[in-house]
Amino acid sequence: MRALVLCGALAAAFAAASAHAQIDISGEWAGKYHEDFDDRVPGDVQGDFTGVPMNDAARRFAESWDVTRVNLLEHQCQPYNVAHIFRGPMQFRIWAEKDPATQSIIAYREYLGTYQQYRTIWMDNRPHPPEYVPHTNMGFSTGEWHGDILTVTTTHIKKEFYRRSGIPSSDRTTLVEHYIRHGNLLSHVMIITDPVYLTEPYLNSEEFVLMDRGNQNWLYNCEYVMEVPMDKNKVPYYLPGMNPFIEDYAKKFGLPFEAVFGGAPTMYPEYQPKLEQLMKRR
Amino acid sequence: MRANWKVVLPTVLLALAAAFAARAHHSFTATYFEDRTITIEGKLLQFMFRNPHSFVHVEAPGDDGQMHRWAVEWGGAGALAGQGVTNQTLRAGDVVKITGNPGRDAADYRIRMQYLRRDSDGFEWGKKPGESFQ
Amino acid sequence: MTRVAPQSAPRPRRAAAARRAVTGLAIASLLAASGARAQSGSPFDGTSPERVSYSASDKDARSGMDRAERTVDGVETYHVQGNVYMLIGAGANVAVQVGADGVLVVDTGGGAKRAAVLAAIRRLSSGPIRWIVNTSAEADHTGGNETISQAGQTVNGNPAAIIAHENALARMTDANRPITELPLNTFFEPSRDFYFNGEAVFLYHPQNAHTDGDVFVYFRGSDVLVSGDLFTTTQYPVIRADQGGGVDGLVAGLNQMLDIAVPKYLQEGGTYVIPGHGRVCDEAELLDYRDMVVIVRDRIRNLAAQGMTLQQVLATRPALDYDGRYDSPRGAWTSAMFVEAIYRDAGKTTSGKQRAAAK
Amino acid sequence: MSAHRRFGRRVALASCAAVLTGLGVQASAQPRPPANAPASPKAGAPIDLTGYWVSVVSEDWRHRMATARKGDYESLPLNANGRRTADAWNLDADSAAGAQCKAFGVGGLIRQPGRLHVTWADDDTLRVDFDAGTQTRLLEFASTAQPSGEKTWQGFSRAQWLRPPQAGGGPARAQIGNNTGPIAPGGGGRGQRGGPELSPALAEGGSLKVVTTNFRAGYLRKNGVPYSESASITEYYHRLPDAPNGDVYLDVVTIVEDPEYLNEPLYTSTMFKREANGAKWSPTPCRTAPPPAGPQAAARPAEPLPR
Repeated sequence: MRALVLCGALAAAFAAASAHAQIDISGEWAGKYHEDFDDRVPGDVQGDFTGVPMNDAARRFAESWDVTRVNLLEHQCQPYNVAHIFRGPMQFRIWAEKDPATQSIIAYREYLGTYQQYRTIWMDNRPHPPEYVPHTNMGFSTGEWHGDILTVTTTHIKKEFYRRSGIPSSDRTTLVEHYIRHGNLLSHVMIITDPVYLTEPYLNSEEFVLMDRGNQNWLYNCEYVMEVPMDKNKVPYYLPGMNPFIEDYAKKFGLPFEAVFGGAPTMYPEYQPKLEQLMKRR
Repeated sequence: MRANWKVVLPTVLLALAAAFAARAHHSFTATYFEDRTITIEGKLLQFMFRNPHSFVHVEAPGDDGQMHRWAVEWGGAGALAGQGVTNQTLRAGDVVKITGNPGRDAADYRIRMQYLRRDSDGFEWGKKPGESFQ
Repeated sequence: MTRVAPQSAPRPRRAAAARRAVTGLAIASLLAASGARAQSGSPFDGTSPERVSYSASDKDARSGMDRAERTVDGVETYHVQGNVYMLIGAGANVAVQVGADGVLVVDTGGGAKRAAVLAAIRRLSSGPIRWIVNTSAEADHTGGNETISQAGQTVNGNPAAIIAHENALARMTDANRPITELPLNTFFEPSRDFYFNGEAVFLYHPQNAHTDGDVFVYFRGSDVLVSGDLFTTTQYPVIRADQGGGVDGLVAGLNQMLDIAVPKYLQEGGTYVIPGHGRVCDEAELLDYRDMVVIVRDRIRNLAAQGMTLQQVLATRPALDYDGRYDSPRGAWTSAMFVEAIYRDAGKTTSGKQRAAAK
Repeated sequence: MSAHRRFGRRVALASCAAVLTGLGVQASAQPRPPANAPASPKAGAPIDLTGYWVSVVSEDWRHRMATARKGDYESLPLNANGRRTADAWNLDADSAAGAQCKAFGVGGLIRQPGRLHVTWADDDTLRVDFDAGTQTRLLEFASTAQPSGEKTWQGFSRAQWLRPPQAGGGPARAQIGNNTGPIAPGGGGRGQRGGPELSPALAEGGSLKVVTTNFRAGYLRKNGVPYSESASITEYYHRLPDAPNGDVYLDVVTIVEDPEYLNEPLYTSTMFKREANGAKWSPTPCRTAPPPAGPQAAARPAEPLPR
């Protein structure tokens, strides 16, 4: 009996030792939300700007942002763009398009359940298109493997937001993603550069787990209606300094608005003593 | 308008329904005063059973005494379907009483649905004013 | 703008766009919208995994030309949609509609590249150039008028007819432009339409927008808008007060284009817009631009109403959130010039119709 | 031992050998280190993690840069016991009890804003110093290293390099989509008929897996959200391909499984940026700044996944 136990232990160890070789990223993946849940899923009060290296232009845009703008006919069905959509409630499917002659992977395809978005990640070294072609929510993506890390570079992305709190992204955003699989866990890292609204790269990382029993939550349709009666040409906004809700998040969690709105300097350890001093003064 | 202002704790159930029905359309918490409720009663003009969120338009008086077209935001079609609501649950002309969170801009005359009752057949949805699931 | 939800019928004038929008609600249409457009004529058109083409190429799906073949002396051709192409690199963008009836050209670029523009048109079609439309009197939109017109021919044997709003003709006449460059087929009413190459072509005149002689064009069958300088992706809108331009008219024109544009799926695809300068866009980008102009205009008017001088207004950087995208400090139209144009426009009276449309 | 039992034991051992042989065959089909694999984990490291790394706090900011109010356990899949324990947090009591380092233990330290200094203590031990709380972790590659009996804040960490498949061992799997085994460029055995030219990039890099045990109970977050001694903590260290602007990033994925306090495994990923030197290295004692004044937060608990 002891021999069988020993055998089981050895077998388990053997299996574990050889389990790391998996690099097929195909499958259906569901997001975990163990970081920034309130911002990523239900949404919190207005004014969460924490951890985003926003510049003064982004601050001005956010100051003017009125959440009711998303009720406009033309805005209400606008999807998250590719640099943002992985931060929302999300499940997605990845599969490979292979050349039947060589079995080379020409492209990875992604279907993102949120807003029913499709992506193509070209693996055949084709160049990115010229600037003058239309930009899309999912942009134009090319990928390459670095060992077991799939690195994807995306350009031609439409303007959207980094946060629903009104931190804008521009159509000059470049997204670099890294896909890393360990067993049934897929780590997804996003490094976002945006010369229009960010002072330095904005880093996000999310975890996805392989869906073991599927899910019907794949469809999303949006029908345009006049949700809230208003002049169809109205553009809801706040004049600078007139947004009554911009400090709601800071007030709710007892944080100094200066820190919440502070951008890149507040994202590094050396800011902690200053933050503690600011909080003492409150 | 018969408005009874009171503090109501956000409920986990409705927050959850909102969360996954919303699919990132916007943040309810940023759009409505979730710590306040308001009640209106009037004739249903339009029921938009759709995504990203359903809307009910009701003709009811505002606090200025004038009749207004109130926009009441409800769950997404998928989330409501899971709760037994269909596109035929409400019809134009129904007289309904609705309690919910008022929009942050009073001029929008909008409400986040928390409770709906149709006296004609006793149909109810959500939690009664003051009721909490916590 | 009119949206097509199952419970609402489109207005007749927009029936064609409405049908496309309904179709666009299908996932297959979504794929075409989100996949094909950013891939520069890629054979993998993204319409479905089963229709993958495995060769990497930037051949244009319609013309079959690769990028080098689509480039003449720095002027590049891009197939936008349907019968409509965009020529880039000749100054202002040039739109070319080709078909059985011949060629229609919207704007002709600056004079320096007129030969290249003609050569690029000829690579698209050997048919007769029948019509030229000028979206304004601007030299970088009309510099090739003579070359393109003379290379063309109307059905009665004259050089290709140049159409513009009558105010544009007046501006060009005042500028002593040669008669061979002048748009002699003018109109003064709010819109003009005709049928060419199998589709209706609408010319709209927004009053007092970029200038007082603007026209934007809508190809209804191809579902392509050509905005002229009411909309660009390279700079703030140029408002020429000295030529009858005004910010309220500009906003009204942008709103009018938004009324026409219909996205295919979730604010993507559907109606495409060729801007006066810059890249091809759809309604979502036109919308952001409209929002920007309204927000900046209202900030400046609010400051002006408080009695601030122009210098005081400029010091507040009222367009700060958009300067990183649209300011061109070394260009011909800077953020400060845009702010000044709106500031000086603040007291201008506009027609009630324009005020209503510009709200 | 009876003949019957001896026979049974022989059968068992024979079966075991067969199973292990089978596994061995299967394992041999998995990519192996190259034939000239260096002898030591240090010399054979597939990625260089040494140097100074600074945390970039772009996620969970209010929980990491600041100390959130008691009861604010946003995002965490706490069970009732976990919430009850977090609700009972008392910073002053921790200080009085000399337990200031509970928020700097292995379960929460990686989330503390700070800098890492990674060096090789010897050929088999990667040393990670944290200036936050002045903590040190030793990541042991040698199978001979064993935990001491005493539980510590950082516990005992067993490290393992995860290498990408090597040339001849199947890097083309990623490129040609065949994940069942290696393939030879231009044709080869195992019934396969060749493949595309292989990119050397397919053999680049790798990652580090660390499993930590034998640690003291501590806090997942500064505001007293607990993890227990019986938790299982697994980490993956990913040095990401250099960014176009030359930045080098480290992504540390942490999986905490703790049935005592969590409903499901807790997944976090923490980003660091490489620094040229230790100029900003600033060791600090275990200390947690007080949370903001005000009522205990009524934070929404983490919801179940949309699955």
